[in-house]
Amino acid sequence: MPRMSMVEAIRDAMDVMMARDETVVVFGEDVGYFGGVFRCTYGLQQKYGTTRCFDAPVSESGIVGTAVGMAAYGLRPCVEIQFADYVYPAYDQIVSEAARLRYRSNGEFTCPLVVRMPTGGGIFGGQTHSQSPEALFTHVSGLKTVVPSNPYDAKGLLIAAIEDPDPVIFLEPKRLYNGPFDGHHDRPITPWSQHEASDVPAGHFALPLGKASVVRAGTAVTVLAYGTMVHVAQAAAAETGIDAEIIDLRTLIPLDLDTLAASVAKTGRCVIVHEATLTSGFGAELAALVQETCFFHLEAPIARVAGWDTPYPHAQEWDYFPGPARVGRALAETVEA
Amino acid sequence: MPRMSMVEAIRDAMDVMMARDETVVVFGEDVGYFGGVFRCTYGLQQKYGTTRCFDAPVSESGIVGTAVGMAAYGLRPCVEIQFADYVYPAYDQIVSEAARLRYRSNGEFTCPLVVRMPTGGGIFGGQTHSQSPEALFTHVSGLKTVVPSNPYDAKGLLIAAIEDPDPVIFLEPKRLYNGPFDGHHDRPITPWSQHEASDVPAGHFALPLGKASVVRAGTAVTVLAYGTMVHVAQAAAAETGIDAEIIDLRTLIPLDLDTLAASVAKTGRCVIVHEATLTSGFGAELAALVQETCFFHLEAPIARVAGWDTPYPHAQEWDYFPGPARVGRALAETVEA
Amino acid sequence: MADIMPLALHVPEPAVRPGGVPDFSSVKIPKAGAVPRPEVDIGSEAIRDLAFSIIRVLNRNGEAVGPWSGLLTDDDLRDGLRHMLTLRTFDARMLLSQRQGKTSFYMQHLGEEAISCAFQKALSPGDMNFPTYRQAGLLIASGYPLAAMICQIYSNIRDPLKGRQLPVLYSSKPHGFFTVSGNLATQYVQAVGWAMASAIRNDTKIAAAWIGDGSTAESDFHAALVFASTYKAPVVLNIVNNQWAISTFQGIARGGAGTFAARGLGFGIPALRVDGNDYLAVHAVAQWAIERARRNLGPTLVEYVTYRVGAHSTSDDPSAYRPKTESDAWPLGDPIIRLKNHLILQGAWSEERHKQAEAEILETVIAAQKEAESFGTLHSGEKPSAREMFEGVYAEMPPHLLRQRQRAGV
Amino acid sequence: MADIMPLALHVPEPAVRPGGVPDFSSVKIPKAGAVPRPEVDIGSEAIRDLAFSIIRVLNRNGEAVGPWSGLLTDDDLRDGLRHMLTLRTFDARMLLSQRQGKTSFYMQHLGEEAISCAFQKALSPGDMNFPTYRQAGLLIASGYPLAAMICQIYSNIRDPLKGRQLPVLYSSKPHGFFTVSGNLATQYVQAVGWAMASAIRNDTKIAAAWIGDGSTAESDFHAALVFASTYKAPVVLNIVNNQWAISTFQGIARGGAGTFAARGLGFGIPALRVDGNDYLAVHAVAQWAIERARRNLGPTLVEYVTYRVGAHSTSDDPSAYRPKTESDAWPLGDPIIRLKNHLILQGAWSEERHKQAEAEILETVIAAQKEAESFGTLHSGEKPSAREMFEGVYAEMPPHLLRQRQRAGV
Ligand SMILES: Cc1ncc(C[n+]2csc(CCOP(=O)(O)OP(=O)(O)O)c2C)c(N)n1
Ligand SMILES: Cc1ncc(C[n+]2csc(CCOP(=O)(O)OP(=O)(O)O)c2C)c(N)n1
Ligand SMILES: [Mg+2]
Ligand SMILES: [Mg+2]
Repeated sequence: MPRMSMVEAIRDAMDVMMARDETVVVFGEDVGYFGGVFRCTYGLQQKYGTTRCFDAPVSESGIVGTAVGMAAYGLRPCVEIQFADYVYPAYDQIVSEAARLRYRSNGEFTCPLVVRMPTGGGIFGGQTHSQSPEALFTHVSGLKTVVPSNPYDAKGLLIAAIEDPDPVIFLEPKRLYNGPFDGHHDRPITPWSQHEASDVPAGHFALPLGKASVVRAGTAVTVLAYGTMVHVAQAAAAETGIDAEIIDLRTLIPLDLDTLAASVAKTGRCVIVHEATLTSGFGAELAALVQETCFFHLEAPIARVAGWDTPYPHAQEWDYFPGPARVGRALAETVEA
Repeated sequence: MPRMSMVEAIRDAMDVMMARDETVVVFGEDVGYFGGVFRCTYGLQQKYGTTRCFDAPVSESGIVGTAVGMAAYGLRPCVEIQFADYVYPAYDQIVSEAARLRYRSNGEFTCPLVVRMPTGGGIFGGQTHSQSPEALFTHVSGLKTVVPSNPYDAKGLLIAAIEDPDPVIFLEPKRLYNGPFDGHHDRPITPWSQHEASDVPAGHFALPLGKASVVRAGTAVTVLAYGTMVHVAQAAAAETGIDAEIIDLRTLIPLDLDTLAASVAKTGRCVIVHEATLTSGFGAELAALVQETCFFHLEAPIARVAGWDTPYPHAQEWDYFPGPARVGRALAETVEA
Repeated sequence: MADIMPLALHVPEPAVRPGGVPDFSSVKIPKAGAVPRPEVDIGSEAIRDLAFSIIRVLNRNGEAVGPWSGLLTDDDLRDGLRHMLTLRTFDARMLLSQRQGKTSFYMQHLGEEAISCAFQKALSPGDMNFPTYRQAGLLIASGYPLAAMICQIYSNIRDPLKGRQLPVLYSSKPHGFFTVSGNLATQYVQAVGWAMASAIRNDTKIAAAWIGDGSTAESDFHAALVFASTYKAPVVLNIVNNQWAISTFQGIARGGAGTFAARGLGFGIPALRVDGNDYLAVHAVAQWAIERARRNLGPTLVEYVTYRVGAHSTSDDPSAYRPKTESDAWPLGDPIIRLKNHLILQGAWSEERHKQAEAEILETVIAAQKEAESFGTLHSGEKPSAREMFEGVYAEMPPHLLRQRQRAGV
Repeated sequence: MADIMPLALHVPEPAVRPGGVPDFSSVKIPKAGAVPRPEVDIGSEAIRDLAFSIIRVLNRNGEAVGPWSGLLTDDDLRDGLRHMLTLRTFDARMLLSQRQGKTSFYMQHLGEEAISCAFQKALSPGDMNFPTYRQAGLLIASGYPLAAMICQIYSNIRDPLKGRQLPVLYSSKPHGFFTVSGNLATQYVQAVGWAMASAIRNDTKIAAAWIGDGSTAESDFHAALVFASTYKAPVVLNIVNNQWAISTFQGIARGGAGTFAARGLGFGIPALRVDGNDYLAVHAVAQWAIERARRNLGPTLVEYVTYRVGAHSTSDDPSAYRPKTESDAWPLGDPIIRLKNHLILQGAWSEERHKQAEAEILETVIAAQKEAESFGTLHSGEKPSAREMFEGVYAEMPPHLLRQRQRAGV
């Protein structure tokens, strides 16, 4: 199997789908000639022409708004929002339109749309290049929300997202684009090629939306994580020596509650980790569900480790980021509680 | 004290503040000459002139965007979004701008802005006149979110919101505008005048943001509710005969966690009720906080009763609405668990 | 700086308010036939004036005159008249239904019937409208069953939208009628996207976007114009200027521009204004714009000058914000009477036939209503089930919704 | 329909790409002095042409000519030259600093220095700019300390913004410089609101909004024009057309309109285009627009025609999407050289004085940099504390943030 970085896996997913399905179109700010500021669409315009892959005006509402119309026509647009921090101008089109076309038209019009966007911090991007807005989508009925943590998943999930008949929000942890990242920002960067998840099948392959993956089996505590935090949680487990069972959610909606519940029923303890601000983050929903489903198995309060309830600061990036030390402390406290 | 409906109390709050403080301005769609589609601003233009209270173009982003600029200048704009369902075009201005001016300018520029909007269903308004988007604001650092449940609170909290130095999202349950509503849509409507909370002090009076109120003391289970659901919960308690302690949150952010925790520590059980869709609703945050804070007191899983994860339907309004029967069932299950 | 005068905020006000005498003297109305009809491949700059004038075909005497006339046969026009009469009758019955509690809400077209009816006549099968709530004429003129419309309005068991959507927010893909949103302006840009898709696929279908005067202030209006202008999308961008947005007069949305059509010129999009109460003019301009789109010449902006004679919706009472007699003073007349007079003048119609047509149409509408009512109204008869409420959120129901449906016991 | 040709999507492309020969022959440049200077109370329709021309003062020989000339003294101009030189030197040093790892990110102004420097000169104390990330000249020309700017860029312990904000997103209320947002276009409409507030309070202060060519596509641009047009807000709406939005050429945002200034005409807002590389022209047009605002005559739209000579930011490499020599071919020249030549021609400057000024400025910038560095850089020295991170989210810290700060142990 070819070795791929996350950027390459994402690009390959679009490439495969554009080759297979003429209705797949890709556009967004700087995604055409240049190939995207993170180079995720590099080469696609050259290969498929300017009417399949093109530069859009700097208008997120226009990008998603036209994409909704295209999807209703019968295309499968896969659009890029340059940073998740800039999705808000398109929020109305996503919430009021993309998510509801099928429902309100009783299936006459549908919206097979993918909105890709780089998410998360860790690149000194300050408050407008670091946000993790997933909870703003998980609250909206009609949307699916996906957050891959490695190249293998990224390709399989993006292909599934493009093939999905409904709108999918596809959040790409930008700090993972070119290598896994466990939160140790002071250590040298490792490229994906040294990670087993960079073994990505060539050609078409899809992973089902709604299936979590157990990335580390364990008995002491269940860790629920997604995106960058999957790697941070692994580091925290290794460093604390706590036998954590780490679950990579992969898709938040639909959620693989069965896998989560089975694990917590086994361990009796649960730590939830995400980079988004704590309050009303997706961790709140996870905590609510876990206590509801596993109440009589729980031996300790469910802990949440998350970004603080402040904008993402520039200088204090690593004070903000929920790194292995903070996760490790929560693991220890939860195991000891 | 004068008797006021919720509409009158809200209008009076603006009237009092406009009279006291020349920097208070009020605008929005149809709020000027006509006085708002729910008549909350009726008479203010006549009293304070067209430069203090005026009609805005149908542009929610423009209304909030200009209001942010006005607030930065030194005014205290109190703007109306005609329905909470239409706030999404303004979401970027609220999240990226209003909520962050103070932080990113280190206090050089601030945003004392109130965004009022009618929220919730129960008026056969279908999917675009019924939504409860509070969780989309509680996730955003820098915002305060208020949901009054009666005229007394509405006036006191709106005055506090206008006087607050930071942006406040003020959600007005439209089904409560002209009378309390306990979910029994098949019974005759009662006006506010028969309810003690319509005794509203004349003139200036403010209630602190961040203080919940115990609207019914009880020992069997704690119910956390806000807005319309406070009345529904009271009906459910009365009808089931369950001795519930019902807490009206009044403000979601800042949250009065102490009052909540003290109650749950006492009752050992908790039911959370809101009208917004369940998943990632504010109930998730409440459940997460309560289990974290009161874990060793809890005798049963925390239950959530909420709108289903669908758009708000028209014909099936009362199947969707979490009425007293559904709340009562959750109370019974939680008490028996 | 000492000699600087203090600033003052300018807040536009309509010429008259309740109690005043209606005054439309500021609305400049050119003679019918006076505005030239350019070739469809002309540039926007060359026809700037058309954004500041009003294209009219029917003159005061009921004659069809000038370069925009002569496109429709008498049969076509009788069709058009029937469509408009049907829409007006339908509106009247549905308003009554709402007052009788058979539904929660209704929105009428009174005075604006020509616009959607005549526009639809110029479209081809496969084309797609992205309408607002005030373009039911598109459905009626394309033969959509009245009974189905009423079932939607009643949210009854035969409602094609399963009771999920607010009354009048219809959807019919086969009739080229996109599912109407309750959110203003969102669909304007979707129409542009749909048209771009048609161009991407080398199709021949075109799209038509619809918006009200008030809603042009929404930001999605801008996105639509930007994308339409940049990619030369095959779309007709319609603005129905009926002078009011609920209680807010058009001057609040329009600001300092003379007209709404002028907005298009800032994007190099050819922009025309047309008498919205003149069936022939609306059709002629629609045809011109549609031909431009079809020939891949790009978007056209069309402003229909009309007047909302009725209330905004059944929740509204216009006497609170405008003189009751303002609609009588509206200088462009009534679209039905004008077309009727024209046909009579042509010898293609008569008062008698008109009365007969009115009676027939009323019968048809009543029959449709009866049919619909046999399937129930909002508060009576069988309703779309609570089970339906959980369907269609996704193509396939995800586990969490299944659990909720189970919990609901349906 | 059989004879209907299939549609095709039009996707605008720049004239040349890497490997091609730069070609600006399509940019029509009128002679300096050729465009008339109307009275400030003129209507937008009467000066339509100004939205399609380019106002220029400095001609090829370095002479200041025509009706827009003659507003500034030699002292003023030498000030202006110094501001532009300072900005250019500052940029060069900060680019270097970024490469040396002293900060994470930087954005330069190369080629665009005249715009912000000359505009600021026309403002009065108390007026408020709502800038983008490429208007540091507003700060420099208003005397903001360079060391404070560098402390912000370094996010060090003396950063006035406490390390919270991305480099170059400065804020200074006393210098009339609104806290810059990382989100494009959001502040354009805030400027209109600020100006409306000034008018509501019968103040005399005006606002200036700033946006790039690419960002005019954002929806907030529309909201700004709608509100400015409706309420005649005392605001100058500036568009800096530097031909590029990261890798995207201006044709994608502009679409079928000839110019960005044309957008204003759709709103009845007077719109002017000006040579953005001509300090005198920029200042003259700014003064005209500011006077309009100050005299309560309403908004003015100004398009500055310029070229982004450098990369978009330190994260960008323009050679991937445009010819490396494109900036050399840009027909409007370099703003610093043009003003320098003019001053020399006037006898108010010399090559020698210029060299000396350059040296002095370099020294000043280096001194400021040294001062800033004594308080640390992004990765060295003391940093704004984690405690600071929790401050200022609200005026008063609510309980949940207090708990979090406690948890963080800071
Ligand atoms: C985004 C949004 N904001 C506000 C509303 C409430 N609203 C419904 S209709 C209307 C006025 C629209 O006026 P106009 O565009 O002129 O259309 P008309 O009703 O005259 O046909 C308003 C403000 C809405 N439906 N959606
Ligand atoms: C809402 C939003 N979308 C996208 C971006 C990313 N972005 C930053 S600068 C830029 C290009 C802006 O170009 P232009 O407006 O021409 O300004 P210039 O950089 O040329 O000065 C883009 C797309 C952003 N910052 N905000
Ligand atoms: Mg209207
Ligand atoms: Mg640019």
